[in-house]
Amino acid sequence: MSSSTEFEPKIIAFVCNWCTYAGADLTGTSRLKYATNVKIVRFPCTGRIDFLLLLKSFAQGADGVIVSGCHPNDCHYTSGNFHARRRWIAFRTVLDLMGVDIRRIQYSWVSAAEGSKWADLVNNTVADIRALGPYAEYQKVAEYLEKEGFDEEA
Amino acid sequence: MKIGYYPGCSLTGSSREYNESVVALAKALEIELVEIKDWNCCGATAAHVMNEELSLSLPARIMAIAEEQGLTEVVVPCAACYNRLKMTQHELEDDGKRGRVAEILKMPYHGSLKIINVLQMLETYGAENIKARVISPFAHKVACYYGCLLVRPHSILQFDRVEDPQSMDSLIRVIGGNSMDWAFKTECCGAGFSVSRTDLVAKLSGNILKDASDRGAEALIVACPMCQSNLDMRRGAINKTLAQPIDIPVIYITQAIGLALGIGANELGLKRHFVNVEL
Amino acid sequence: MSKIGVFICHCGENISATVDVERVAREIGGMEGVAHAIDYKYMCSDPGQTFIKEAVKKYGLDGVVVGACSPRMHEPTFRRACAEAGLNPYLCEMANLREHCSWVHEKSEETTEKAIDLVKMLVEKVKKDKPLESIKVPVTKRALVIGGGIAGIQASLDIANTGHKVILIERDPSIGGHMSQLSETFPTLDCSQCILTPRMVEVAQHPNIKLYTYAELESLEGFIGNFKARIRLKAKSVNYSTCTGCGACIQKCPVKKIPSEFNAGLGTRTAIYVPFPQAVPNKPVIDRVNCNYYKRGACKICEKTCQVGSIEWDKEDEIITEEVGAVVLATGFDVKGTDFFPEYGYGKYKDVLTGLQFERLASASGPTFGEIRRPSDGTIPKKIVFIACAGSRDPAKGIPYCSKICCMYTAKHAMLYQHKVHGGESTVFYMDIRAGGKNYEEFVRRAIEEDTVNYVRGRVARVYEKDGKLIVKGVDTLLGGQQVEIEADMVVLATAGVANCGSEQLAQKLHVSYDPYHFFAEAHPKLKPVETNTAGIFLAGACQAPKDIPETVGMASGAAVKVAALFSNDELVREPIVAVVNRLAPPLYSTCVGCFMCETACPYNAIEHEEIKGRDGSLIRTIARVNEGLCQGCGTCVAFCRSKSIDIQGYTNEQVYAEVMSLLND
Amino acid sequence: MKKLRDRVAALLDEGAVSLVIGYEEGTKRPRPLFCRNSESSGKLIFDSRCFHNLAVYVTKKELVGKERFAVTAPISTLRSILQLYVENQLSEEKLLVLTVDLNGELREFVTFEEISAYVAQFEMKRGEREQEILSKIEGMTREERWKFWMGEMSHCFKCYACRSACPLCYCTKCVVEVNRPQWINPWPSPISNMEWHVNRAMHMVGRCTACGACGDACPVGIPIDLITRKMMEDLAPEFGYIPGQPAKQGNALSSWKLDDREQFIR
Repeated sequence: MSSSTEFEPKIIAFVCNWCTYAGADLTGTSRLKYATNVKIVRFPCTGRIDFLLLLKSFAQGADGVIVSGCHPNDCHYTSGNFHARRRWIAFRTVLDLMGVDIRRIQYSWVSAAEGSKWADLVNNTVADIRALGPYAEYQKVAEYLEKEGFDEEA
Repeated sequence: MKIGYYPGCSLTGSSREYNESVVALAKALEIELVEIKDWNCCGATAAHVMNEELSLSLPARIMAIAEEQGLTEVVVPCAACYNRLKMTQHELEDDGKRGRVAEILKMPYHGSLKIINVLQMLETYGAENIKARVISPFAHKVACYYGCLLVRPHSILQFDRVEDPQSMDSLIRVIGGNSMDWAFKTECCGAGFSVSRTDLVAKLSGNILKDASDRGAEALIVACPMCQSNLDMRRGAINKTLAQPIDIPVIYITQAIGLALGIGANELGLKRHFVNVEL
Repeated sequence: MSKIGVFICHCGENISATVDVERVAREIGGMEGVAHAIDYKYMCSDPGQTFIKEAVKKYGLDGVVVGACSPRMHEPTFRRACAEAGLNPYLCEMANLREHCSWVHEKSEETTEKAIDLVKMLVEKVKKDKPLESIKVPVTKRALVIGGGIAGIQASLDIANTGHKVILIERDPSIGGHMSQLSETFPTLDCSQCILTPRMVEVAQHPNIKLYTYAELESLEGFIGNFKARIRLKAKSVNYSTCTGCGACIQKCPVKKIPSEFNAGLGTRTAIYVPFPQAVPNKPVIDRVNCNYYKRGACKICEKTCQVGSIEWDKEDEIITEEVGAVVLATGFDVKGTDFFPEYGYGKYKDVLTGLQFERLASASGPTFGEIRRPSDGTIPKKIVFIACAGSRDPAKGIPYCSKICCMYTAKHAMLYQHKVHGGESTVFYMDIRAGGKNYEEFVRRAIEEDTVNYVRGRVARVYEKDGKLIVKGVDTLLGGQQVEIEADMVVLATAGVANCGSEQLAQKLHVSYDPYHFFAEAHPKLKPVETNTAGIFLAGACQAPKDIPETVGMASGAAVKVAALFSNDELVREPIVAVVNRLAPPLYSTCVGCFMCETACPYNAIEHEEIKGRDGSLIRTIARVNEGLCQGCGTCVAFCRSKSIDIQGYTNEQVYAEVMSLLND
Repeated sequence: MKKLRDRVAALLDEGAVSLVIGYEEGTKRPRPLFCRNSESSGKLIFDSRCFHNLAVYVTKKELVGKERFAVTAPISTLRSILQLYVENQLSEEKLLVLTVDLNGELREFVTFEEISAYVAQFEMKRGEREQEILSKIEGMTREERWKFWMGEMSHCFKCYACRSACPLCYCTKCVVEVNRPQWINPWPSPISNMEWHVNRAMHMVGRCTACGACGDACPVGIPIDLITRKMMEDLAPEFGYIPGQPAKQGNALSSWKLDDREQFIR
């Protein structure tokens, strides 16, 4: 799809099974095309998504993360998405304080009927992350063990 | 007991008697009215029909200078000014509008001022000592007419009941009067059409007066200069539309209470009415 | 070393068109832990499933990954196939190569690599999967129906007729609900009492139904199949076993001026009373608020009159406990009073009535024995005005919804009025006529054409009283907005149907969600109208939203069948996707430190306090325990727990961690 | 001070409490004192230098045993005790709280409400050290903040002194000790240090009372107490709690509001 020289971001999507996963299924059944950079991990609910997984994704080389679930009041478990939303408000504050690039984490509500919204979300996120480029500053620090030392002024 | 006082153009112009009765009554009730210095016109209905910024800036300036002069609470006897000030206070809770008005006024506007109408003032500060000071009970069967601006829009003014208000009725009962239950308490009197469509005012005010006099009212009690002028000054035009003319007088609540407290008719401005008052 | 079988499906060519399935199978075959990897045209077909079964037996597989369509489609199919081959079904996972890969990407190198990654992700997950057994929960085969209106009656009868026991509790002294207050019912005008009372008697005499009237739910604990309901039997002060229902006490009771709730405040009743003649049970109750004895300790005339000595002065409220497996909520609705409307006089005009009050006037057992008379002076109104949409469809009054039944009963009222008062003139002010049911539109047309009811399309701005007449100021929008003023003798408001008072407290007792108007919330507006989000609790009738009798009865039977299905097997089988708090050997017992923040997070109250006691009975620690019946498996507590002491089967921390790691470090 | 000592001596003699945790004069500055008999109560001191958080001992079963015990608590300890009550770690029968208020009066508290009312008078303000460093950090761009923290984090060698100093870190087994899966890598690489401190901050959302114990405890002087303090200040308006005054209803993270801010969600 894109020329091999251009930077291809690696993006992980953490989605909830009842809404966004089903929305992605609908994108499939309606044969809408979107970028191949995004791989989906299924969770019962956005409430189940642990913030440590996001940290681990960046540490393991992800350039961007999508977190998506049911719209407020749609949650199959009535309040999973509300808990998740509150967790992400806190998480973004802590990450921003530490200087992590929170633009690389894209949050969204995608219902089981919004197949096209899922395709747009993926394409826009891939375009945004491609513009931001690889998350080198995080990954370089992550490969600390392989390389000898960590130069202060990198 | 000190309260800020905003008379507005009517009370210093066409409805001087309302101003005189408010001042006289306040003195009798030991309530010191501190008139806001250098107050300006509230814009009334004219402004908010023509230009929103003007309709917000005029009342905002009144409240801003009142805050500056250290007042925390202002009584606004005229229903139209009371309505404009309360509505502006509500509108300026929106930061965007507040910013624009602050630029225009070039002075700080906090919006913390407490705006009350004459009935609220009498209820909160006067109720007990009115009862104590009644010399000659106001033993008349009267119809209390509230008009529109005193009670509407209810969601913002939060004053009394919107369709069947009782605050004036209870004040009349406190001074020994008999305020009757009737159906036109908040029906329109024709308001601003007084000049452009006097026929309309005659018809609408006529209905009000007819219902009141059919039920045996000896007088109409009001708390808004606009209603008073339509029901009183336009009485000639009204009587032309009716089978028999109606000659019951239209007086302010402050005048009625003033009479009960023994204040002289002249001091209350009772001589200024078109339909003369023999109560 | 795990032995995983991987089966890549072509799905005809839905997958193979853009994904090189052979290469996927080949590369995954080389993965560590994968013992067998093939691709086949139709994995979900019979031969496809047979491949899986044979491979499980032949290679002794301990995990299966099927790369095909969405797991939401065929996960149950492949899990059943593995179970038949002797492999625990929860060791079988699906990789979504169709909806999430082949259908949404062009044929390219990246698409195949993405497919490989997706399968690898699930292979890593299967390595961490554990065999799980579905949860068996015993079912108490007895149902609790709350509310004795037509909805509760119908549900109770249907459940009882499937041979299961039912406990029906009703807050008022008699069952019957609002339907018993109606005169005739639309669209057939048959008398409401005649079609309802036989059902009420059937309920009282049904061997499977235990009826408690004058009773309210005190609390409900437990979970689907295992509820424990505590019911408060309010003291009736009359011993129903000895009372014969002769009614002598009612005649003699000196307190006669209490406004009758049954007659919507029009008629009066005595302190010891039976709400209406056809009441079931047809025995009186003493209203302790108004009875002279309870107020001033005097009187006791009813005790003297009663030949069988059934009066029990000091009877206290009684709390009984019933074990039930399912609950049907049928608590019905209420109508707004006339005092809700400032523009129609705040309820101070006697001749401005609600629809329910008009029903009582029109009803033969009503205070005026069926004659339409003005409550103020008892004369027959010559001119009557009906105002539709009084409160309903009015966002300013906080009731934006349509109450659905008022158009129909207003037409019925107008028709009844024209039949009962010859030469009477009736006017209906309406916005839109909503007569969507069977024979409904024809019924309204008949009212307009045959019974000459004058329908005026417009709102009524004010009603006020003058010289004994009610002046109705309205408008006729079809005549160019011309003002209409009618001097009427009576005005009937078709007031809004609202939730019954106390519905919010009841919903909180049952942990059932409710909407902003305090109607109970159904699990899904289209596909689960009779269920709630709380498993085992069902809805019937107007407690869910205003509705007419046909819909209520249909919904009640629907709820009954849901209960019957629940009771059809002895045990309830549930997916084992539930949370579990870890257990360790003493002295630690668990890493859970008992902060119970998970308890506040759980929407299903599935977290319980478990007290760990030493041999000498002293309390060592209080830790969390998950009630697997209540837990619905959302996992919010798992991601929340700071010490990672709670995990969810099927999406354990290890499994999701493995998935994320496999996707990234290639 | 004298009133405090007499009261403690009396409490110990009557056997009302089996232990009183307080401060005694240390070599350079006050250090914790555990009086189990009235003689040792003579060494008790309580002045403005005693601000280190004693609440960290309150949850240690092996130290306080099963009997009732008391603690002399400055404001930092009182706040932590309130949070521990909210998290069901303390019971009002087991703990007696003593303190000396602003005008030198000896005060005793038992219930959560009493302590809460007393703590409400104290507003949580930044000291100059906090103000100076935080204002520097607040002025930085994101990249500078990243460099600043990565520089700081490179000093951390995972001694977990911060964890053992914090009264709210009372888990029997911490998430860093979980190795299936290994959430946070145990070796002290900058990224795993950063993961550890982000995780610590997330575990402190709505709980931290900014007593500064973790910052004091850090042997290499990383200003880690500022991470949780800044987080608490930023999130207070979001979640509607007052930093330093724990409320009875659940944790900020385990509850939610319908109108939580969400314009960052597409």
